[in-house]
Amino acid sequence: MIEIKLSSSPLDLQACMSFVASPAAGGIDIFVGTVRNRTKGKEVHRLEFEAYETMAISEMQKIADEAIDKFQVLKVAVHHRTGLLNIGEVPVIIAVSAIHRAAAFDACRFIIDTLKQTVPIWKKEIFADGEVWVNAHP
Amino acid sequence: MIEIKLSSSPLDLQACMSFVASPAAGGIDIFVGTVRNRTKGKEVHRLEFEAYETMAISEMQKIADEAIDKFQVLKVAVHHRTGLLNIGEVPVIIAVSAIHRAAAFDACRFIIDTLKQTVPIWKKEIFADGEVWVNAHP
Amino acid sequence: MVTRLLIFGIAKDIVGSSATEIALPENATITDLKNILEERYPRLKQLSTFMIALNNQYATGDELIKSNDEVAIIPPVSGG
Amino acid sequence: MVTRLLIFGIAKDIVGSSATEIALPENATITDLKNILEERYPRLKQLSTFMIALNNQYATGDELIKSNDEVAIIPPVSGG
Repeated sequence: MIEIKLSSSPLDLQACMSFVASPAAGGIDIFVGTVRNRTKGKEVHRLEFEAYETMAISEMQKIADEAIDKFQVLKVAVHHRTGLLNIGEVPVIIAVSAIHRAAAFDACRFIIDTLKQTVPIWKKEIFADGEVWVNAHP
Repeated sequence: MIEIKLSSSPLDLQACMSFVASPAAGGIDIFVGTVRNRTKGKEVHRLEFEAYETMAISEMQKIADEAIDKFQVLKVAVHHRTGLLNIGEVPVIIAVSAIHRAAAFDACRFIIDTLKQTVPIWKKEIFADGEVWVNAHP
Repeated sequence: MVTRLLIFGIAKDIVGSSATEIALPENATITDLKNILEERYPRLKQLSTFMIALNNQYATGDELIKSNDEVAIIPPVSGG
Repeated sequence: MVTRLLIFGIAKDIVGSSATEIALPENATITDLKNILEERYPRLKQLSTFMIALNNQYATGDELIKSNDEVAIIPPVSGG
């Protein structure tokens, strides 16, 4: 079972946990991305996330499907936020339940690593003196 | 910064997340142990956790200290529950924040793996037809 | 054939719009579209990479573009 | 010397109590205590392992036990 969500409202940790909970699960791993106040030694003021919404949802679904094929996991929730986020706010939550904890850790890590490579979402870092689209240039 | 808690009341996921949150953090990994309904093919009714409380707390503190020494992590919360737990309830939550996510995953996994080996807490599985202390016999 | 193009992230800044229409020859492929875009917006060539999505799927290059397809410029992603 | 012993998990079922007092010779070590316990409660030898904690720390064997020490039997742990 998979739940994918793309939302401009704050993400809900407890909702992710509740979705993946299962009487068959021995462990749940949850990754929570948070907006960091510095990047490459420079102070960040906030981030802006833009998504190609329909495709971002279908790519997140593909990754969750692949995680369920690849690892012995029960349920997966992937929630991603869009819009302007301040320091400490949460752009992404990934929750995975499994019978045994190793699979939950492996799948959660696979999902966040793959999401950052393939899902059409873009992050702009906003500094005191300008803005930069992350990863855009070599 | 480290928060260790041993409690006979339900654990609080949001409290663990809030403790480790930091403006310097780019990612948080949270492991949530849950009581599974089966073990070795047999239906489990509930679990009972007993702790040598003072030593359990000092051993959890040691593991958290070691995680902070070993990995590039910012804050660690380790909350463990005692007493009777039903299927789906949460015996343990470990939350770790880090500048970069890889360290959060590595440290969280290290803490739960080590906790299961060294912390003086004991789990009794309660079946329809009897009870077994987990790991007691070869 | 005129195709509607969605544009995201830094590509939106380069093209100056989040959607535009582009005239393509019949039987144009994704590679043809990329060439036309790079010619018209040379700054696209300075990006680490840029991909084209055809109907919400990453395209490899040989796919033909049809009139009602949804085509999008995907600059390097950075979600999460 | 009489030492107070805390007992947990399956060891509690074997000894039949969660705390007991045990008479030890002067200068008894952890190893001496383990031997006395195994003789008195042979089912302890059937456990995968059992450790002794001395003042909330795992003991290795050679430590001397003093009168006010807190000593505990630690059967195989299974927290988490």
